[in-house]
Formats: sequence, C-alpha cells, structure tokens
Amino acid sequence: MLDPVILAQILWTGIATSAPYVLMTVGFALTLKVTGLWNFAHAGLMAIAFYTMFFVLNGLEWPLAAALLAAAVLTGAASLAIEVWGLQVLRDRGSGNLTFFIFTLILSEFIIYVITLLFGTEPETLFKSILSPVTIIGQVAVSDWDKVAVGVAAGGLALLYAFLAWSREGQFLSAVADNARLAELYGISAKRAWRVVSAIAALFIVAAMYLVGTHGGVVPNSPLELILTAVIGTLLGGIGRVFAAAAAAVFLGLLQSFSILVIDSRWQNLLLYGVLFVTILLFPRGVRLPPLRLLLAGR
Amino acid sequence: MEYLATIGVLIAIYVILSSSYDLVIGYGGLSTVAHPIFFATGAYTAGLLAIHSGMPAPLNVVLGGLAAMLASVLLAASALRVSGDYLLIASLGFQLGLLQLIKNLDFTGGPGGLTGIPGTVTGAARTPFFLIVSGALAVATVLGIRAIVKGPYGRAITAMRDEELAFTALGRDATSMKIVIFAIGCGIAGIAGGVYAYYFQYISPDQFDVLQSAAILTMVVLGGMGTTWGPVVGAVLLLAIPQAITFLNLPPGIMAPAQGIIFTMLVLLFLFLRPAGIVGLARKTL
Amino acid sequence: MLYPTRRSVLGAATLAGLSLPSVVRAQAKEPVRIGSALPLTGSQAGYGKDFDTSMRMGAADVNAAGGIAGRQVEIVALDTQAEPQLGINAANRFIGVEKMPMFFVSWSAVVKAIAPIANREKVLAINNGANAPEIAHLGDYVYTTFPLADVDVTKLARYMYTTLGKRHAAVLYINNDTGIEAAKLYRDTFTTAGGTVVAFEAYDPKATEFTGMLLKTRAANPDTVHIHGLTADTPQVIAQMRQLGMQQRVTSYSAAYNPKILEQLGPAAEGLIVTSLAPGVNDNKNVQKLLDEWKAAQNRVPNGLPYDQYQYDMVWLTKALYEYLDKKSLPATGDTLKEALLTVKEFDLPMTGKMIIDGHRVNKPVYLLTVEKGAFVPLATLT
Amino acid sequence: MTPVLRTENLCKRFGGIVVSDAINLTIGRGEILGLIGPNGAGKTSLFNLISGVLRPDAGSIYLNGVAIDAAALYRRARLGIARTWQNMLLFRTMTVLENLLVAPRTYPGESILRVAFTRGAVRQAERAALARAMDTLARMGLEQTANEMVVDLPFGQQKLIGLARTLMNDGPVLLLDEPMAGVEGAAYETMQRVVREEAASGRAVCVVEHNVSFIRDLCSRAVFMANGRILQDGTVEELIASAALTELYFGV
Repeated sequence: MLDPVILAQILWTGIATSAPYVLMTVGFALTLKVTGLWNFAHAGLMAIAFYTMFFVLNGLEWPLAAALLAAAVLTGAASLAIEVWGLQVLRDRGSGNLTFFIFTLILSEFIIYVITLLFGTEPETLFKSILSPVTIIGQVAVSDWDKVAVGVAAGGLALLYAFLAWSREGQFLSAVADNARLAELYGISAKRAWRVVSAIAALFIVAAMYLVGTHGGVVPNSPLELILTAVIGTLLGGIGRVFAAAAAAVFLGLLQSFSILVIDSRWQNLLLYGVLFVTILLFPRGVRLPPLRLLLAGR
Repeated sequence: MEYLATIGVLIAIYVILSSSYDLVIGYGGLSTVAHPIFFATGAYTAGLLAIHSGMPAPLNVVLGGLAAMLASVLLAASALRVSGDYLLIASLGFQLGLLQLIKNLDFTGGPGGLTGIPGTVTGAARTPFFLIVSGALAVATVLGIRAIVKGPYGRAITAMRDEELAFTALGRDATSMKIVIFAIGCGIAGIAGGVYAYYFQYISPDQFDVLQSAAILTMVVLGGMGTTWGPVVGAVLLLAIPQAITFLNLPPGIMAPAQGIIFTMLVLLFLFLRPAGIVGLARKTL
Repeated sequence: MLYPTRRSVLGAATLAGLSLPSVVRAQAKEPVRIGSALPLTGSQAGYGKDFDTSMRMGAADVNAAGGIAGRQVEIVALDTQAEPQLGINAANRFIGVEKMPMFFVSWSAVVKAIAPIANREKVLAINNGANAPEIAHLGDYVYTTFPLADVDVTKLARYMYTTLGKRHAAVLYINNDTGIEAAKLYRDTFTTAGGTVVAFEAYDPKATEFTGMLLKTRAANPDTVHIHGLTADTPQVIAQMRQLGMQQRVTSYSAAYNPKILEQLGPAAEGLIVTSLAPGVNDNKNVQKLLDEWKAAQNRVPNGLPYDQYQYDMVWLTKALYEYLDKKSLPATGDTLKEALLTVKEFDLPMTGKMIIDGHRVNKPVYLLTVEKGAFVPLATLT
Repeated sequence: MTPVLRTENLCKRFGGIVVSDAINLTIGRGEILGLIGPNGAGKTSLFNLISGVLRPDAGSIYLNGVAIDAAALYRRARLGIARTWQNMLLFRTMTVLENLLVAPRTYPGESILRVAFTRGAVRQAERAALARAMDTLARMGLEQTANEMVVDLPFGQQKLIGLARTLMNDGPVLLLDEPMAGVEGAAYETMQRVVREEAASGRAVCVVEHNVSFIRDLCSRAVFMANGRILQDGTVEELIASAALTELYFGV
C-alpha cells in the first residue's frame, strides 16, 4: 500500500485537486486580512462566477476566453458593488461584527436563490465532458486538468505575492491591513484598499470556479459548501496570513487524501473537522482576529 | 385540525428557538451561528433516550436541554478566551463538526436520520397535547427571557453590550456573564429540540445545518434583535407566510426560490433601512 | 435547501390539480383524488417534476379509459423538496385538509419522516421511488411498490459473481442513506455467493477528490467495481478511476441509468452496467408510448425513466385497489385500501409489468443495461 | 506608612515602542498626583497597566502593600481601583441613572442565580446603589438628569457622568484620565471640587491631564512622563520651571 508510486500519485492529485480551494481560500483570507471581515458574500460571488461562465459557454456558445472575461467582469462588478454600497455603508454606521456576517451570508443566499430561479438545480459542468486526457509521467497519472489547476493556482499565488511585495498598491494593502487608521494618517485611503481587495478576490474566485466547474457538477448551493473549506483553511492558516491559509488548504486536501491509507474513508471528512475542532477548542490562541473595531472605518 | 395544528407546533418551536437565539445575539451581543446545533443536540439526546432508555419523556427533554447547555459552555468557554469576534467563526466550525460527527456515527442513524422515536402520546389528543405543551413552553420562554433582560441582570447585559471594556473595568465579570447567557439560550434551544423529536418522531442531520442558522437569524433580524416580541413576530411570519403563499397557486418551480428571494431581500432591506427590525425601536447599530 | 420558509412550502399543484376542465367535473361523479408528495423544487426537483408529469400522464390515460368506475382521477401533488419537514406538512395536508385515505411518496428521508403520521392516522402511505431497505420496517401503514435496494443490488451482486464470474469486487459508496445500506447489501450478497470484497470504501457526499480511495482500491486489485453514488458524484468517481488507469468493469444501480452520465464520461462510460427496475422499450412496448407522450409534451425523455414508469403505473394500481373496494362495496379508508393491496397482491401494470406485493416488500425482475458505443443497451433480465 | 498604590519597575513594550520603562510610582492616602507629559508619553498606558487592561512585561503593582499582579481587570476594580476613560465609554443605550447603577464595587445583579434566588439581598443592594447614585449625582448637581439618556447630555455633563459612574466604586484608588479635556465653565468647577472631596475622603487620586492650570490648582505633587519614562517627580512648580521639560512638552 505504501509503495512510492501510490504516494506520489496521491501527493500529485491531492495537490492538483486542492488548487481551486487554494484560490478561493486566498481570496477569502486576503479579504479578511485587509478588511477584517469574514466575507461570506464570496459564496454568492462564486455562484455568479460559475453561472456566468456556464451561460456564456452553453447558452451563448461563445469561446472560453469570452466566458472567463465575462465572469471576471461580472463577478468583479458585483464584488465592488457589495463593497461600496454594502460593507462601506455598514462601516460608516459603525455596525458590529454580527451585522457584517448577516449581511454577507444572507446576500449570498439571495444571489443563490436568484440563480436557482434562473438555472434550476441540476448539477451542471462548464463543459459537457468532465474527462480530461491523462499522460503518465513516471507511472504517475497526470491529467490535463491537474496541470491547468496547479498552473493557475501557482500563477495566482505568484502574482499576488509580487503584487503585495512590490507594487505600491500592494504595499498600501498591507499598510491598511496592519492599521487602517494609521494608514489613513499617512495618506493611504483605506476605502481604496478595500475596493482593490474586493476586485482581486473576485478574480481568484473566477479562477477557482473555472477549475471547480471543469472538474465536476455544480449546483447553485455548492458555493455555500465550498466557502466553508475557505473558512477552515483561513482559520487553520491563521488569520492575516494569506499564504499560510493557502498552505493550509493544500494541507487539508493532502491530509484527507493520505489519511485514507490509514483510516476508513468514511471518516475522512470528519478528520477535516477534527482538525478544525482541535484548533478551535484547544489552540484558539493559535488563531487571532484582527481588532475589528480598529479596522472599521469611521471609528 | 391536524394540518394547522402541526404548523402551530412548528411555529411554537421556532418561537422558542428564535427567542432564545435573540437572547444570545440580540441581548447578549454574542455573535454565534451555531444555534441549530444545540437544537440538534437536544433533539438527538431526547430522541436517543426515548428509544433506548425507559425514562419519562419530560426527563429526556430536560436532559436534552442540559446536553445542549453543556455543549454550549464547552464552545463558549474556549472561544471567548480569545475574543467575542472569534466566537462567530468558532461556532460555525463547531456546528459543522458536530453535524459531521452525527452523520458518521451509527447510533445516531447517520445521514439517514434517527427513526423510531416513540410517539408517547397517542390518539386524537396527541396533536392538541403537543400544541398546548409547545405553546406553553413558547410563552414561558418569551416571558422568562423578558424577565431575565429586565431588572438588574438585564441592566448588566445591556451595559456589557454597550461598552464591554468600561463594564469590566467597573468590576463586572463579563466573560462569565457571556458564558451564562450563551448556556441559557442554547439550553432552551436544546429543550425545543427535545419537543421537536418527540412530536415529529424523526430527525435528520441536514435539518440543522448552516441554512437553518440563516433561517433563525432571518426570524430574529426581521422581527427585531434585542426585543421581546421581535423574534416571535419573525418566527410567525417566516412560517405562516409561506403557507399563505401556497394558496397563490404559483408554479412550484418559481415558488420556493421566490420565497427565498423575498425573505432574504426583506432581511437585507431591514438591515440597511431599519436595523432594529419590525418590532425594535430604531437603534443605530445592531 | 433547508429554509423552513421553504420547508413549509406546499406544491402549488394542490389547487392546480383541482382545476380540471369544468366539463369533466360536471359529468363526473365525485373524483378519486390521488395524493403524491414529491420534490417539485429544490435539488431533487429534476426528478420530482418529471415524476409528477409521468403520474399525470398516467391519470390522463386512466381517465381516457373511463376513469375508476366512471370516477375521474385527480392528482394532488405537494412539494417536499425531499425535505423531511416539508414531507410532514404535505402528509398532514393530505390527511387533514384533503381527507385522503392514501397517498404516494418518494425519497427515503421523506418516507421515514411521514411514516409516524401515516401509522398514527391509519392512512396508507405507499413509497414509489425510494429504495432504502429500512422502508420495509416503517410500520403497519407504510408499504412500497418500488423495489427496495435489497432487490436490485442483491441480484446484481449475484449476477456479477455467477454469470460474469467476478471473484474480487470493490464497493465504493456515497456516505449517506442511499449508499451505506446498499453497499452493505452488495458486500454481503457477493461474499455469501462465494466472492471476496477486496475494497469497501465510503466517500463524503461533498467530496470531489477520490484518488486516495481509488488507489487503495487499485492496490487491492478487484476484477469488478460497484459504485453506489448519486448522479452528481458517480461520473466523477468513474472519470478519476479511468484516469488512474483502472479498467475494471464498473457496476452501479438505477441512479446511474441516466443520459447525463454518458455525456460527462463519453468513452469512459463503455462497459458500465446499470440496473433498471422497470422493463425497457424492448421488453415492453407500452414504454415507447410513454416516451412518445413525453416527446409530445416536453420534447425530451424524462429523467430516470424507470422511476417515471412506476409513477405512471401508480394511477393504475390505485384503479385496481378502488375496483376491489367497489366489488366488496367497502368505503375507501387506510385499512380497506391496505387490505386491497395485500389481497389483490398481484398487479399487472402497463409500464412496469407484473408487480407482486410481498408484505412490506415488493419483488420485481431487475433489468441490467450496459453502455455500448455511448448508449445504454439491455444486458440481461434477472428474475 | 505604606502608600496606597505602588508600582515597582513596571515595564511594557509594543514591538519597538516602549510605553512603560521601569516605572516606579507611589501614591499615598488622600494624595492627588498629577501625571503630565506629551502625547504618547505612556500616561494612559500606565493607567491601563495599573487597572489591569494591559499586562506588564515585567514589574509589580501593590495595593496597600499587597501584590495584585495576578488579578484580572474586573477583580482589580473590585479590589477598589476605579478609573475613568479619556473618551468616557458611557453605556450609550442607557439612562444616566442606569449607567451609575451597574457601577458599584459589588453588584449581585450580575449573577442570574443570585437575581433568581436571593431576591431580598439583590433588592437591598439595588436600594443602596440607588441612594449612592442619587447622592453622587446631587454632588454634581445632575440629579435632574438621572432619567435622561446619557447620549442626550452635553459633553461636559457626560464627562461628569463618567466620573460619577466611577465614583460608584468606593475603593481606595481613583485614576482619572484627562477629566478636563473639553470641559469648561460650571462642569470645570464641579470637577475640581469633587476630585478634591474624594482625595479629602482619603482616596489616592492620580490625574492624567494636559490642562496644567488644573493640575496646579489640584495637585501638591506631579510626575512628568515622556517615552514611557518618569523624567521628574516633584511639585507642579518645579516641573513647570524646568526648561527642559517645558521644551519637551510644548515642543518649543
């Protein structure tokens, strides 16, 4: 059972499959880092992203590029709208943490209901076939989807890193993340930073949903389940540590894949939550929340 | 009539749920989403005891409440050590984890749900009986919570919600107060769960997931957070209106999502235009 | 979708069902009203809506054939969204408001949820779509006309051992009420037949990644793989299985008898064996008629054709039950209908053929189909 | 005689910033100690360390000679360390009276069990609190505002309510964080009078204040802080005389 080929195969496929989760976790964690919000509206954005692509590909039958573009534009716009006309209003009002949670969660549900009305509840895939050609590399089966997934995820992370590290805008984000008030004093607009982040998050979400939608069926409700993985990843990664969250997402994926070698597969999913439990109940200090009040503007 | 009576029992149970939830988030200002899991804890405890132990129903229901209380203290004590904000996310994880456990265990009936819960009361009197019991419990809950939030204890709760730091610096032990409020609210939810299990004689894990949280949240927010009657109004509306809508005779394909859209939209509108809900006096923040 | 707001949604068809042309009303005696609790909305609506349509086709044909002793048939469908709570409301509405002595219901969770009510109110609840073996033990007023998992899964397992000579089976199943029980049945039957189950793995309903499980299975090197999942995940499992170079013949059950699977898997679906609990077009010419009706009405084939055949036939079954009561001039109550069901026992139904009610079970031949050149073709009929 | 409050080598740093660098401070019975220094000198941080909002990296705090380092924020308040806040932190959805009623050193009302089962004792405590609250308000001439919402009062009065709420705690130590900021006229006078009375009643009072004249009028002794260090400890005159400090302070 523990022969190297199998381990290598599990490792590779595990990494590949965790790619979409990495992308959505990064979007989620980055938003949390900069805005200090657990933005559950991302679930709604995921739904928008997927069904836009689905409609453009299967409804209008336009090429993939058009679908991706449309999804990016639409999701980005939605994300910005939520930031500007939703979150900002609540911030100005000095609303509490719970209000933000209610707003983002219920908004997601709202979006999902609308989509259910438009597209029904049958599981849909972006392309008719979910089978992607396989090449055997040193006895390890590598499907084209795997390659794309890993490529997109790695690319996304690299770009984000470069952006945060070297671009002015990116440094502003970090500044705002550390202390919005202070940043304002140095003439960095927190509002602007928040809008930039919401746009970036949208892009990550589109990428993630492309991968999800080419790998298996998606129903309007799926995003609500997907976002939970993002939440868990963010928790384990440690709030404010975007790339650690990404790593956590991969770790969770691999943990589940490998665990099957030692424990009954039906317990796999529980294992995930077991890890979460331990974090919450035993090492809660391992995960710190940023002082929200400070991060909320107008305070 | 059976049909209306069942809706009545359901409404009563949800009044208990939303009111106790309001005590926790509205009055206590504790951000949690896990209320349904304590509802579930009560339901499963009572249900399993009903099946496997010969103990009287009321005792089992109470034990269900205690189990929920225990679970809630476990969660609150560990999460609140970190921060009030952390509780929100911790509760979410707690709910998901516990549900997953229920689905994986065999004696809980797994994902298929727990069947064969004895009916206890039989005959024509059954539904009226449960209607009275659940109704009485609902009234007791609403009035009990009202009693709690009035008087010196309620004053302390309000102060804590307004300015926790100042409150603590005056010599008040905010953390243990929070844990107590949380335990009371969740314990009540557990009792509601017990009644639910006994009346419907079947429970399945999917009935207690995050969408259920959103539903109870909707009741509270719509009705009015931090008010006595808000959650009641919310629960009645959310359970009664759909019944009414069914008589509009829309094609079902439209109806369910349409309802979802209506209610979620209402919540969003209230959140921005009237944060204090239908009942509440317009307060600046929730 | 678990909004209680939607839990208590009842299918609009409640009233739609009543709005038959007034002419019919006028000339008809008190109509026979048949209750049917189905997921008309929510994640299962894809099937539920088609089931409803098929049952209404059955009603139309019965009415065209003179109805039930001159009485017209009306279908009263209520939405359950496959949710227990909604199912309960539907059942109460049938019993309390519509005053029906019996009604039909599908989806395991819903059947389980309504069972206590049916038993309490002494109203006959007939499962005609769910196959959880537990359904045989839900009480005195809960019966099934749809074969439970122990029918097709056991027959399939035995077939794989004896006829196809498979000796080492792997069983992969979804970790929910559909999968767990059926998987156990397959394992036990296959083992008692003399084979060995070399891998027995469950996966989470949310899972999208099955490599670990599949590799473990591959290492155990079975000569056949039974996958007991849902239409959403089964193709994903098969796809990843093929991608990992596992070429074993895959078996599944009626849920996999679905054109979507062929679409999503293309060549990878070749050789897949699925079960059907109802005769296909070639076994029973009536089925073509149903398909034509569908073509005419919806211009497509229904989701889960075998299930639809049962739905269609339930109206004819009801007809048989009521005719028994008329012969004995008994009033239609839960008890008399139950008596009718158990005494008539053998029903000859247009779409599903001979049906023998065997207490709380029903025995039916199982039709195996396999995928050849991207289409389902009959493989064998197991009686 | 032992001082009421004594800090010993109190140290606290946030990353690079030292907010408290080996602070040794003593306040005696009936004394009013002024605490002055530029913004960010660490005055408020010192209050936070003493009252237990912050935990020191090193050093100890003694109340009447007993170390209270282990005690949490709320316990220290019960031990009798009462403080006000720069920005008051009043309970904004409550009336003036309610703000005061939750503030006594011991408050049986915060235990649901005691509220439920020892009604008598609770009612008694409530009566006592009510009397003390009305009395305190009367001292400030605010009794007529008792049932108004605090948010509806003018700023100066809110400041006084902040003090009044703190005075519900009859403990030995009183820490006042910029009581005069934004306060003038009648409120100013009242503030001074009340603080004096409190000191006279034997409490150890420590005032952080930018308003030097207020300090001069009130304090026999004052301490000048900068960058988390005590630069000088003496009479207010001495401090003001010192050119070095004046420069630091007023940044001439």
